[in-house]
Amino acid sequence: MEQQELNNIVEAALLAAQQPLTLPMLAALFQEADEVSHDAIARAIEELTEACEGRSIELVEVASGFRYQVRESVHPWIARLWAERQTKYSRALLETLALIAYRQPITRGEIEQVRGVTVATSIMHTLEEREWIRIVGYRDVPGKPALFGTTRQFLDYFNLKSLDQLPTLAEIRDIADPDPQLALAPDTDDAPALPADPVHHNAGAVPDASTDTTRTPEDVA
Amino acid sequence: MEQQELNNIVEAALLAAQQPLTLPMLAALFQEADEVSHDAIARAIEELTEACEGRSIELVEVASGFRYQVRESVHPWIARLWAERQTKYSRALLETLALIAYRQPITRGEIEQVRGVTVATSIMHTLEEREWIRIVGYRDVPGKPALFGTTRQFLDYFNLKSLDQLPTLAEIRDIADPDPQLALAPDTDDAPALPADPVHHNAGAVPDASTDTTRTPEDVA
Amino acid sequence: MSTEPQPTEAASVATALSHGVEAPRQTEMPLAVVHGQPLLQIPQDLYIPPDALEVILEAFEGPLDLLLYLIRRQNLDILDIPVAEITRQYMDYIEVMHEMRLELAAEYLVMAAILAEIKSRLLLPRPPEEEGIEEDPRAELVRRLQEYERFKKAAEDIDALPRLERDIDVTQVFVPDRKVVRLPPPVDLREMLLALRDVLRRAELSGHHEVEREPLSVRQRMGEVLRKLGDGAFHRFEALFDASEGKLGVVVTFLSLLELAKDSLIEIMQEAPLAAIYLKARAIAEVTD
Repeated sequence: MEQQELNNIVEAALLAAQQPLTLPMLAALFQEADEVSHDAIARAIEELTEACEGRSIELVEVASGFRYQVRESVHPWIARLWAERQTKYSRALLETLALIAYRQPITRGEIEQVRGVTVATSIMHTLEEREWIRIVGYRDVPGKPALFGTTRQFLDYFNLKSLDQLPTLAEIRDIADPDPQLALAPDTDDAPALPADPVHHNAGAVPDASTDTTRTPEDVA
Repeated sequence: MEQQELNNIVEAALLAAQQPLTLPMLAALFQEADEVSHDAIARAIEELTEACEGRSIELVEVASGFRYQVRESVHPWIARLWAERQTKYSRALLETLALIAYRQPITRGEIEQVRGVTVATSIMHTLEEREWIRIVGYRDVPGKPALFGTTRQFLDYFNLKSLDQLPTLAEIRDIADPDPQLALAPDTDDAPALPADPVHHNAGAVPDASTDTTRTPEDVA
Repeated sequence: MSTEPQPTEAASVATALSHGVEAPRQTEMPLAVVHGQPLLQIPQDLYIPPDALEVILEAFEGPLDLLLYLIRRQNLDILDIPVAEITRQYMDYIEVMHEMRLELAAEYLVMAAILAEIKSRLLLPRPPEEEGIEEDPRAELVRRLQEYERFKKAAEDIDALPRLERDIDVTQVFVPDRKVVRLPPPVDLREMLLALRDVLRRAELSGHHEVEREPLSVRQRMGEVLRKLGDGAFHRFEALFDASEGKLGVVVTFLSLLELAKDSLIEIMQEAPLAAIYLKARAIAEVTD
């Protein structure tokens, strides 16, 4: 057997095996007629290892044999294959976000004044981490509290060109409850087709694909 | 992100994922800052497909997305990794599967009518366990029998992208009849035999399909 | 189901058959067609060694399959089946199956009855005026046979498709340190608006702090201006405007400056009449971190 053909088969075997393969295990794939020496297999491993240079997978030897694995450097991307969706945001967070959107620039104290309750630091952190709000300035009062405003990412997420596209406060007062008993129903499915994403709370990035035909990249945005 | 780096990540993701990945699923691996367009991902798939030329693995598209797989030609070697594997299925199972694939949505009773024998419950169980078939609705007749259809896993397993790729169903010839007016079957199939054969021959026994509570065709695709 | 064999029993019967041991006559079989014929003869056109018979019979997927086998084996045209002959052969098989005590599915007997009925209809003379109108009695059977045959073929085709495990293997490379990424939850804009509505209602109830309607683009611009002034330095009034935004953009910026001034967020300075106007944020971050 040609070295190139051998390399191909060894590569395929290592990629298909669910576990590391030793040289004897690899040798066992071939029959006498294949005329494959142990040296040739060792050479295949060597050449395949080299062929991984500049790629995101590598051929490594671990205790139980050789295996292909994903390089550490691309984990941030690959890990998203198994990403999990967090559960929904709290009502407090949504209220805070809405007040910042409509009353910016606004301080945390002012938000608390309208809401009538304190705003947890974690809420502000979450909104900042998601890059939906940012500090736009400081108010010239004792303590110099930060003034918050929304960001371009906020507009992008909700598919808005500018804040003007949000309904006016007067219109908001008229939003009908789907069910008056449940002012903030967990799932307002009958909502007008607003930009927000259609979907999957708690879903992994790659959940049961068989039943899921609606997955779009926005889901993970 | 450079095309080469993108190719690398897509390659690693496809190799690491336990199931085929769609373009949107691949896109979901990247964040906005990565600046990866859908076109670039499609191009990565293209280039990676080409890079498989002359190798023992190939990048193919099946019903639920793209996957790397070992070429059929080297399977004999790779198969030695697994001493024993159940890869044979009985004729009864295959015939039942064929009827569901080509005639979906179909009830068990309708399958039995064509095959002329009862369908063992164990066969239906096996097909459901393998997730090749599933209940897609119920026929609106007494007893509300379940209607079965095939799944994406069925297509994936048989290396198919869609039901269209199933081998063509043989045509039925007409019995020579002295009076063409009273030809044997008024609904004889001289239409090109499409996979999801829409014509019900024993129209008497098969109730009007419009009463089915079936799912949409996409579900079955 | 039908032809599930009882291995040991069937095998012993098969052996008995091959040794030519006479089996008991079937008398309970209600089908006259077969009665009267020497029973134990293995059908003459069965060119199969007797011990293989069991395997063959087991291999039939039902009466349609058996009939198809009989037709195909003799290269007969399915559209023109010699019913009498096929019926005789079919009954022979049924007999053998019975002899071997293979569990005979009811479907096989039903088919025997159907065949017998077709045969009798073909034999009966038809009144001349009905000639040509009556459907060929074989038609329904032929249709079923053809229908079954196409799916039998389809099953073979599916079996021939390359498939996972048997012909194809999928790849699976190792991912060291597979940690789970937690993605932020999706937010529905409507949910946010409903949240705001509820705050507003509460705020109205408690009386203080009326939130009035205003153009949101001004609010947005206020933030943008503040950020520009975030360095704490004086900025020229004109520098805050972007002519490319047009008249409306200029108005929005101007309104935002007025709002900011009213809200004591910026200082506006002019040294002398008609001199340049400068603006500055009233407060900036205490320490840069």
